[in-house]
Amino acid sequence: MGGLRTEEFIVNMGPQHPSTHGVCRLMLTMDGEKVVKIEPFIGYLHRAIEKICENRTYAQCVPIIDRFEYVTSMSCNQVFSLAAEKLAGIEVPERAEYLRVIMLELNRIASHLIFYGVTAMDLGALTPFLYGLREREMIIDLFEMTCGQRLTYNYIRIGGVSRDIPKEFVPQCRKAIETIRDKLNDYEGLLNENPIWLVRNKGVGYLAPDVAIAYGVSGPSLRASGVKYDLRRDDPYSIYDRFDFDVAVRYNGDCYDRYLVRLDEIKQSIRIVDQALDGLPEGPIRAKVSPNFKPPAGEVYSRIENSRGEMGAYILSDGSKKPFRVKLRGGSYNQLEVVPVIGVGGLIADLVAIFASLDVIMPEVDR
Amino acid sequence: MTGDELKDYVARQFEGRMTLLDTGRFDPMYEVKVPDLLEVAKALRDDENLKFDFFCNLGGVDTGERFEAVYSIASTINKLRLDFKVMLPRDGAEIESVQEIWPGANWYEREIWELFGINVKNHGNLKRFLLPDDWDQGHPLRKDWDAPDFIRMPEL
Amino acid sequence: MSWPLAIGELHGIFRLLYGLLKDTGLPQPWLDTVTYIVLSVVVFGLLSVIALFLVWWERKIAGHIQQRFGPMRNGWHGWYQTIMDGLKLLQKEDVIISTRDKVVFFWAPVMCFVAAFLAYVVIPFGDGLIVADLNIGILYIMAVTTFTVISLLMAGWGSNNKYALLGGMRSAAQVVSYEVPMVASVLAIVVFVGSLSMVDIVKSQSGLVFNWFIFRFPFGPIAFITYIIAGTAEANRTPFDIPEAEQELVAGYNVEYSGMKFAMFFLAEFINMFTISAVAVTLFLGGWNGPFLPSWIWFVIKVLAIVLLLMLFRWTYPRLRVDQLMEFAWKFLVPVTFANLILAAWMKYAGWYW
Amino acid sequence: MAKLLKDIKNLLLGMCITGKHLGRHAVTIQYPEERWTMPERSRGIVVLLSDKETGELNCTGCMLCMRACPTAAIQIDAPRGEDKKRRLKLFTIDFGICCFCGLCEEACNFCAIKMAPMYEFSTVNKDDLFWDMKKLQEIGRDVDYVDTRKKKPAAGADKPATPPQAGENKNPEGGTTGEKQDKKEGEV
Repeated sequence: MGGLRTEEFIVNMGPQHPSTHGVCRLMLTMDGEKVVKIEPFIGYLHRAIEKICENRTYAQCVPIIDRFEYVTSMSCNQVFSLAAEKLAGIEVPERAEYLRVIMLELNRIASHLIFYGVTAMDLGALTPFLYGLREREMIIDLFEMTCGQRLTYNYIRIGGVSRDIPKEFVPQCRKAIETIRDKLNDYEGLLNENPIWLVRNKGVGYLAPDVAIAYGVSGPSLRASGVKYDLRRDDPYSIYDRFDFDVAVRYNGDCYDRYLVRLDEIKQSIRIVDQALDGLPEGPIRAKVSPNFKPPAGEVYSRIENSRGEMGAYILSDGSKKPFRVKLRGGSYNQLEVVPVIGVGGLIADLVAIFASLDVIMPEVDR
Repeated sequence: MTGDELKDYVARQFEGRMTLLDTGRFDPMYEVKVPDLLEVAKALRDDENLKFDFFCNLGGVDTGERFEAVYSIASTINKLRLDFKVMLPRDGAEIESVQEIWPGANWYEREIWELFGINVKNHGNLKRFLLPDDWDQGHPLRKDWDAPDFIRMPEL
Repeated sequence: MSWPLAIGELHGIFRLLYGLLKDTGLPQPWLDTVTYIVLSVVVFGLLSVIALFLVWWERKIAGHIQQRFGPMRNGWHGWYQTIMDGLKLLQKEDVIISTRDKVVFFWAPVMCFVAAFLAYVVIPFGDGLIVADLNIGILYIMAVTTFTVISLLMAGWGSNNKYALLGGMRSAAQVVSYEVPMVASVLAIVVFVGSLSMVDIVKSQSGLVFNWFIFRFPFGPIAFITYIIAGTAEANRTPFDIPEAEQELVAGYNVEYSGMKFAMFFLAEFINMFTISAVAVTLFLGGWNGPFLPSWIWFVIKVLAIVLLLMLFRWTYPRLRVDQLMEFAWKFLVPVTFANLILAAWMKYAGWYW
Repeated sequence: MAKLLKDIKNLLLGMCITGKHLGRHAVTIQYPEERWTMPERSRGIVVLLSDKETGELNCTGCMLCMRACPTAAIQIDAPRGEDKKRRLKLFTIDFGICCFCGLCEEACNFCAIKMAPMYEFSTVNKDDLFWDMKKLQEIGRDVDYVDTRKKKPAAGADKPATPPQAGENKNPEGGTTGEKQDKKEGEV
């Protein structure tokens, strides 16, 4: 007797599935509840940003690239502006650099708050999502007060920032980060030591450091595997080398550590914002850059530390007012690539946890 | 290692195989010949003083006369970064897959295969990726690409 | 058991009803039948209202926990929101997939709905407010609540959808597993009372608060906690809602159901929750016992307190994984409840109780 | 056993946190009845501003916003009249493709176009998102703004009408428009 005949079957997780953070389709070959093979299909959100940028001027590219990774679109602004400034040799004024750092870090906090909520929601706890968004709202209000938009800011421009902060910004910002620091206790109390949260996350989705590096996983997901690699520290851009902060790092490489690293990063970002607010100098906020400026021919790849890993922009200029080629790199791209590697062998519920903990968002993958 | 030291070191170690291009004024940009690609990539990763173990980016470029594949790599150990590119003829462009060196290159290679039509040898999974499964309108990131419903930005 | 057994013990409004009917001069068998039909309709109506109320209440509780309002539009704080939702679902197109298993697909929600109501035959809503005081009351409840799993399995199979099938299989595994600790924790009380009748169980807890089984240390609280955990699993609620885990299986067994069929599943879920709470109150919290207020008010207050607890569970905790769920049932709950059962039996034998 | 107690403690802690929030007031608002006060810089719809005294449009038809727009949502037609002055004939914005980046507002040197903190303009018909000059002006009347134009009645109005290039439809090169832009930037 050969025993019971069993059969593997294929489940399409997505394109419309509550836990694929957008429209990603994972074709799962399943043996009962166990995932045997994962094949991601992407491109449902492909908006051809790179092609669009090829016939826009540099200034017009910035709002388009906002849509590249809309959860932290300050970073998108920053990475493109950095590349363009490097190309054209533009000096950014001091005050603008400080404002950029404040905005980038606030946006990182906002993004990690979304991560906190979404991860909890993917694992079935619905309340943390609302708590995370409640605090994020304060940050978004700050952005709206400064640049007028809540999601796609178009704030960091080539040569500086678009507008100076209003005068009520600083007190309100201090209040917001104070509140978030306070509420972190609630977040941690809700999930950190919760036994259900622990069994769902501890030891799930182990990502070895060498695998992580080989697959190009970056950012918090890499640091959770014990690799202390943070571009803010290791390849400093803007003025990050002036601030005192620790690179959050954890060593187990499982979903739980990826979650903790992001909570730690919120604390570090709060420190940076605090210091930047203290040291905010007076002065101009934007270098003189014509909207139709023509950088000299050349090519440059700039990269920054985004909340989802390394975000990079490659610009090839041929000396005209439009970039000849723009290539964007997002952290989620590589993190989605590694899902089939570490998700195989677990249950479908583990896959959801892994997907959530890597903090993949689809617009960044599909561009 | 600072930028200049890196330049010197690469010039010494990879003489003849990597030539510095003048477009790389900001970050050193090297050219690697197509046949040397795998060998150079392996050397870059394994060299004790470089250890480029992190694959940042791979982007294709269509300059009109030729294709280029631009690789950006970094080292998480020595905190270095380097760009190099491969120049390819416009007809029958083909590169070796660097997946065995940096597995993360997989999707980037799929992307340039799909969007530029640069063939990738030994890739193993060249399937439709960002574009719809039934796409038959060529390679959209080529400069001469056009489609009936492609609306260009009006020239003002 | 003679057929009109319960009638003789009727109290309150039911006795009044019986008296009214008796005056019409109907022959005895007809009289019984009519009484039971009227009673069923009353209980059915009552429970539908309760289910609608619970849906609204859950949404309000969820809203307030999450610092939002919840339903606010229809009436005072949206009190008739659920009724409007029900009307909306009634109007909706009943989407039926062509590859379904016709019979199974149709009967699954009906079965689920009916199974949810069956338990209320023996639930004592108050002193004398019971449809039929069966002498096997609690056994009957355990038996009929398990019907739900058949309906979920039917829904999963009939939908011809992999997510639904996975959900159905999960629910079967889960409910069957959690039945064991649930029965074992209930048995601890039954051993103590020496009767399966719900009324007897409540009556044995009359008097002071300390007579409630939850306070009869040590077996009472353990049995209560294990019963609540198993009951949460039985009612498919977070943290044990893996059959319909929306982030994994989209909606599990009811993924292909729409319109009124979905509403039936949905309401049945809330009625199940009420059943679990009502049984918990009857067994552990002294049922209708309480001073000053009428008995049924005490019953409702206690049940709502338990329901509130279940809601807090749902809006606080993440979901367990399917294997961890099984592990928890078999490796933790079953040993604990059986040890508790032995403890209860021994205490009863030795007479160490008050 | 210690682990069990710790787990129970942490489970109860979670319940305490959610229970604590149960009694608090909601942080959300009931939208159509209560409204958020939008910050003054908020980038909502694009409106055309009118002169506070004369009530005429400030727009001179210089087309800077049209050139700045990254999605080509703005369409302007302002042919030159007999006196070489541009007469604004057509000004439409397609809100279906507008990306609300605010570049048009920054490009404008004449306080003619502004992103107002208004946001309720959804329609069921896609064609209704195509707003013409009249509608834009109508909505723009209520919008408050700081007039930063140079108060030189005749010269100020003339200046935009005669761009430095003599050619009619030739693009102003980056340099010239850039200088104007830079002056404005400098003032901020």
